[in-house]
Amino acid sequence: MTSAFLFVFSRPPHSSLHVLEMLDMTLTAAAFDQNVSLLLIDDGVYSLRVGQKPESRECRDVSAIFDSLEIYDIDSVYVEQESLAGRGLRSGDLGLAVDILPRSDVGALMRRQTVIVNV
Amino acid sequence: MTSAFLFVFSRPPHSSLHVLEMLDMTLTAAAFDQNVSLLLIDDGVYSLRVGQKPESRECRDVSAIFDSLEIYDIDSVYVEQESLAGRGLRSGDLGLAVDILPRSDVGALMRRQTVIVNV
Amino acid sequence: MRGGMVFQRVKQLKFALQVNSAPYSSQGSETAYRFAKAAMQLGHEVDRVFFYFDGVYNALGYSAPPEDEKNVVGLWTTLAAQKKIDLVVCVSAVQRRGWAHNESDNDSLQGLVAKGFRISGLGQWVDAAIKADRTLTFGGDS
Amino acid sequence: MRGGMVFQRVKQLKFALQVNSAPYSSQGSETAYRFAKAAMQLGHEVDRVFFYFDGVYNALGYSAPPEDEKNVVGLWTTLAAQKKIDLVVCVSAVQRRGWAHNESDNDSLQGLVAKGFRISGLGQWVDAAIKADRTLTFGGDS
Amino acid sequence: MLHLVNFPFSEAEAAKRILSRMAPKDVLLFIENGVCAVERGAPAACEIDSFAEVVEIYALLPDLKTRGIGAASLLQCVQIIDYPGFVTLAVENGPVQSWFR
Amino acid sequence: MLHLVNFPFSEAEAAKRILSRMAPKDVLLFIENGVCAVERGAPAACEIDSFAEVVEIYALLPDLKTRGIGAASLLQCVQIIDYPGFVTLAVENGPVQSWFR
Repeated sequence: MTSAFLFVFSRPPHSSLHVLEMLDMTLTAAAFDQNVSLLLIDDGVYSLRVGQKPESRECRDVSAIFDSLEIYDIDSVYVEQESLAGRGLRSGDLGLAVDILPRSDVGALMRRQTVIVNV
Repeated sequence: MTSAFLFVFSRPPHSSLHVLEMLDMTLTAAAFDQNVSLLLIDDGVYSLRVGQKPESRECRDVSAIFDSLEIYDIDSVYVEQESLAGRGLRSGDLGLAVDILPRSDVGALMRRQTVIVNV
Repeated sequence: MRGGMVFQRVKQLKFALQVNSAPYSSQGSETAYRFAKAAMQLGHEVDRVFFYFDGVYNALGYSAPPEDEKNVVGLWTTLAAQKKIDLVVCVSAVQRRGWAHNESDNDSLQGLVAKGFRISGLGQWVDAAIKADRTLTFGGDS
Repeated sequence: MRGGMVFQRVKQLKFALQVNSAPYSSQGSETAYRFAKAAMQLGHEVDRVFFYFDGVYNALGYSAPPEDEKNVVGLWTTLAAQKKIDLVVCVSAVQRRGWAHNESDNDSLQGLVAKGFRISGLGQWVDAAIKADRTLTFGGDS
Repeated sequence: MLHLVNFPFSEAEAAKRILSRMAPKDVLLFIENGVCAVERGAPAACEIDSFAEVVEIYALLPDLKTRGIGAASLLQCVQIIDYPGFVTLAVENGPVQSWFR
Repeated sequence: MLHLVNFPFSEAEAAKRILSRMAPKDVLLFIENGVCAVERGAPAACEIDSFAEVVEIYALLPDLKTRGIGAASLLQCVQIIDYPGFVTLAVENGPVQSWFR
């Protein structure tokens, strides 16, 4: 069976295991050959920012895991336009090719899913 | 030695042990004969609301503990005016006699303390 | 005729639940428990509850709080004894939080968790989510 | 003259710290650790760190996470071995979270906590806060 | 689909940000501390009221009771349900999305 | 006195609510995820900038580095300090108050 999984990243990285453990769920769902998408909103958009130096606080570099999403056949990484713009960031500041989505389309994206995870 | 302790209640009650454990700290400081004040701001103002029925979710009734503050010689219970008004509440909705304080006076109150606890 | 009732109960769904917050800093675990109980009473199935993120603290090394305090974990243990429900605690989340990394096999980690829970991997969550009609996530900060 | 240095170091303060969040859902424990280390390096005293609310999970039943993961609790254990610093875990917060309520004496509860920490009551926090020039609180959600 | 909100909005802007992500005919259920959001006079009461034309709005009864919030003090657009009602909303409105603070 | 903020403001209103509780000549230090708040373009950047006349504003260097935030992208009113600087701020500005989300 194939279901549509959407993983919603809404928290900033680095202060907790939230992002790392969300990525673990994401990759596990992908390993089960499910249709997997990611949506980054609010402070979750900081996860994809270039130039992060996690080694300066001895924690895991999550950007390497984001980079590996392609290999796992992840369908799409969506970033909410308003969340990005509202933080002074542009798609060029992100270390990954993403689909920019206006806030007004988020509802429709969610309706297409079977499973939505936020934390 | 006597220090001025201010306990800042900013979270809503009932979903966690935050309020109960803050009250434990408060009463312990009072038992050490310190100058103890409480300040309720933001969702913390809900803690004093009359008519709460914690027994409906089998958790401890914190309002009984608030009621006992007098016995422990707690100096003052301050409630921020804007936090109360912004939630449609008036001092009559609270189960305790409190000092209503405008937001612009919070800074001065804090400056008079030695120890400030928020969680 | 009794057979007629089957048609009235057509919408019997399978639920998968996830609990992501520690037992006493959020109401999430308790809400999930009450949802599970209500769903089963209405004739739905709740196959599995997966404990992840700080939700693993719901099962770790637990005995029981003093008698006048509420006991969220005890609710789960009791439910697991009464109903067919699979309470799974994520092994990698447990290990990341520093619990017994030397004992790499799940059998020995099993000794760390409260009665009614079992230790297993994220695959168990994906499996439950795929088979379920609805997956719900509980937790968050208060 | 060496005596002169005393006057330049007049502002040597006593700190009390409090950690109120679980080790892997907030950066609070790590920030407190780094603050304590920096304060001691500057010649200040950090007498006591009090672990309260979900901060008690920093010390409970801990072994160590896998080697490629960060180990916040290990930092505290190491610090306690190197410096004179009192790491106190609140007994009532521990018991409310369901840990070993049958063992009411602190000595037996002591077996539950990681190396370098000790179990005691809220009085230890008030005592430290009274004696300290500055009390800082770390935690919160991320 | 069903949206769950478990925290009270502290600002109107926070409510707008989350409510704007819901689609017409979605269902919104306030649970846990979230039930404080649907009182008259709450920080984002007006925003919630104005979204009631787009989404159906519910609040969970046991959580209202615990917090001393009577039906009379709720926004008119809010319907009160119990846990069986919560389950039924989830049955009839998939998928389910939780929003946290 | 010294105020610590460990989360980024998601809305201008949230910043106003907390900043209004500070007194003139107080000191404000952003730590942990809070350092995201003092970037140009952050949700409450304007509010923070306007409060810089009232309070001194700092951000903690290691937390900036971890998050990939360079000095060039910070608000002009923000001074960068390291952990010894954090300790010194606490020494020179008692009491210390932490603000959480």
